[in-house]
Amino acid sequence: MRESVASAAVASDGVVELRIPSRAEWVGVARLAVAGIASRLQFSIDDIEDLKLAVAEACTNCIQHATGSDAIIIACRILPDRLTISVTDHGRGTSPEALAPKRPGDQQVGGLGVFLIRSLMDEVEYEVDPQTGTCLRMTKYLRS
Amino acid sequence: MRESVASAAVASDGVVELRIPSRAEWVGVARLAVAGIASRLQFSIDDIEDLKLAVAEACTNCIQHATGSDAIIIACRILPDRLTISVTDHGRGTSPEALAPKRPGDQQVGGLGVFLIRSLMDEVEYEVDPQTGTCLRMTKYLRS
Amino acid sequence: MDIAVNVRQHDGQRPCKVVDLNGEIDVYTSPKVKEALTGLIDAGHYDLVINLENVRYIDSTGLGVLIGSLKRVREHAGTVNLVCTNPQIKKIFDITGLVKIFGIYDTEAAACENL
Amino acid sequence: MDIAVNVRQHDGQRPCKVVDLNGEIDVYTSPKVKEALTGLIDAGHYDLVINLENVRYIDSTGLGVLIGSLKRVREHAGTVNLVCTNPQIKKIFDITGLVKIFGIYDTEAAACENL
Ligand SMILES: Nc1ncnc2c1ncn2[C@@H]1O[C@H](COP(=O)(O)OP(=O)(O)O)[C@@H](O)[C@H]1O
Ligand SMILES: Nc1ncnc2c1ncn2[C@@H]1O[C@H](COP(=O)(O)OP(=O)(O)O)[C@@H](O)[C@H]1O
Repeated sequence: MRESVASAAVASDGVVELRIPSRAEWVGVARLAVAGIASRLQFSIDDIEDLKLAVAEACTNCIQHATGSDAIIIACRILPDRLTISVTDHGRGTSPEALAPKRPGDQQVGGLGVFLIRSLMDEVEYEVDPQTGTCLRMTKYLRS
Repeated sequence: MRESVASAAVASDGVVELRIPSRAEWVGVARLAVAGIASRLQFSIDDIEDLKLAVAEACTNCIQHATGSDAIIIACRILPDRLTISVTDHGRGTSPEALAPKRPGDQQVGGLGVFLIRSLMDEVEYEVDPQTGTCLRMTKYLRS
Repeated sequence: MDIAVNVRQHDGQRPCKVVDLNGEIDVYTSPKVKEALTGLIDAGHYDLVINLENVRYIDSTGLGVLIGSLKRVREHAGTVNLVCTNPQIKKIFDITGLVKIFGIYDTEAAACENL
Repeated sequence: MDIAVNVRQHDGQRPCKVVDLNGEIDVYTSPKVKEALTGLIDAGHYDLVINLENVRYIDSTGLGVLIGSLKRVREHAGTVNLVCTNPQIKKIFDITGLVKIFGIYDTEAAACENL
């Protein structure tokens, strides 16, 4: 029933972009939109859940840590074999160490967001500028 | 269970914006996003269905009639008592008569889209520029 | 956001084809519905019952496909009846005045009997 | 995209409060969950069973609330057991290593008995 539109979308350079206020109540809308996009692309139900969680964690970090940013831009680039999602804010950035891959500490209340993003996505890349904000680019490949 | 966030969102001048390629396969994502936004704002299930259909009809018209436009921009402005959604393309515009309020003809295959939009929304306004495209602004009030 | 189409033979007083639609009918999925209905009509089936009970959403492109099919079967003295219970979808047939041109029934049995 | 919280008393071998969560736990809804759990702990209830069977989604803020509650009840020799059958949510407890610090059970009965 689900038909792949990935190849068609490439021809028109498919980018779906969502811009939400940097507020907790809109993260659910981002999750819904990403779930819709991913299901169009024939991702499995498990992969769709991974994508939803990774995007939500990225948005949550923008809301909680990107001081001074009032909006979050979520851009989904559709390629035949993968979906690349960038999550960008224009707030105060953090140090590269905060975003580096590491295992979460035992019984620590925070520090799970970046770890989950890195665990759930195939490729994860942060671009941080203390002045202009943080851009997280993450990719998940379609399993065939 | 659903809590209104309208008043909070106004403070931050709540605008949620979605940009999709002008292609049939992405209209479903626009519907999902609009449904998510409307449910956050305590619209009834009936009103949410109306909003989904109005936005989908607007997107369908961009895809079918806005020659030369490759994207559709859907901007949702959240106010305490209403949701205003604009749907904008950058294609060839039509004549104002095509968009004027009128009853659909009997057994006519087309011509239902604008009629449905006008029936389902409380306020509907078209701004047409043959060069720069069409902007449809439509509003639904929260019933209290 | 997709549609599934399934066609069954109904052998009643007046035999007909029953078309089950399951999902959402919009600008993306309506070509698939149109293809199925056109196929049936081209094969000489002019009495159709379209079951919309599992359709959660329909827009003007979906309505256009139904209207187009009705016009074609009427050229052959056939008819299209619909099965529809979803209030939101009924409302759309109401608003557009299509209640006056389609026979719309609450059950498949009624839709088949009243062809 | 919302959460409903319901608290029940369970009178077993070891009495406890059972907290039913229904919906999605994210950055928007987790304050409501935290408030409910904090309220119980403040009122002296240190043995908690949190039923996640009707939770369709949980993110790191939700996990943080659960971890925070566990730490607080442990200060009073209490514990938090979880009921969870959803594979996607189990996977998140796995990935994060939280399976090692929470008792996670397939049924509410098992979660209550093993406090
Ligand atoms: N968009 C962002 N802007 C600024 N800082 C960020 C951003 N995303 C992550 N960080 C930093 O990375 C750290 C780790 O994030 P995370 O793993 O999600 O844990 P937590 O949010 O619980 O601290 C945060 O504490 C924050 O300092
Ligand atoms: N975004 C748009 N760009 C250009 N023309 C439009 C647009 N929206 C509507 N129109 C015009 O308005 C007419 C009426 O639209 P509608 O009521 O949806 O019926 P239909 O799409 O079936 O023709 C269309 O035929 C088209 O000429």
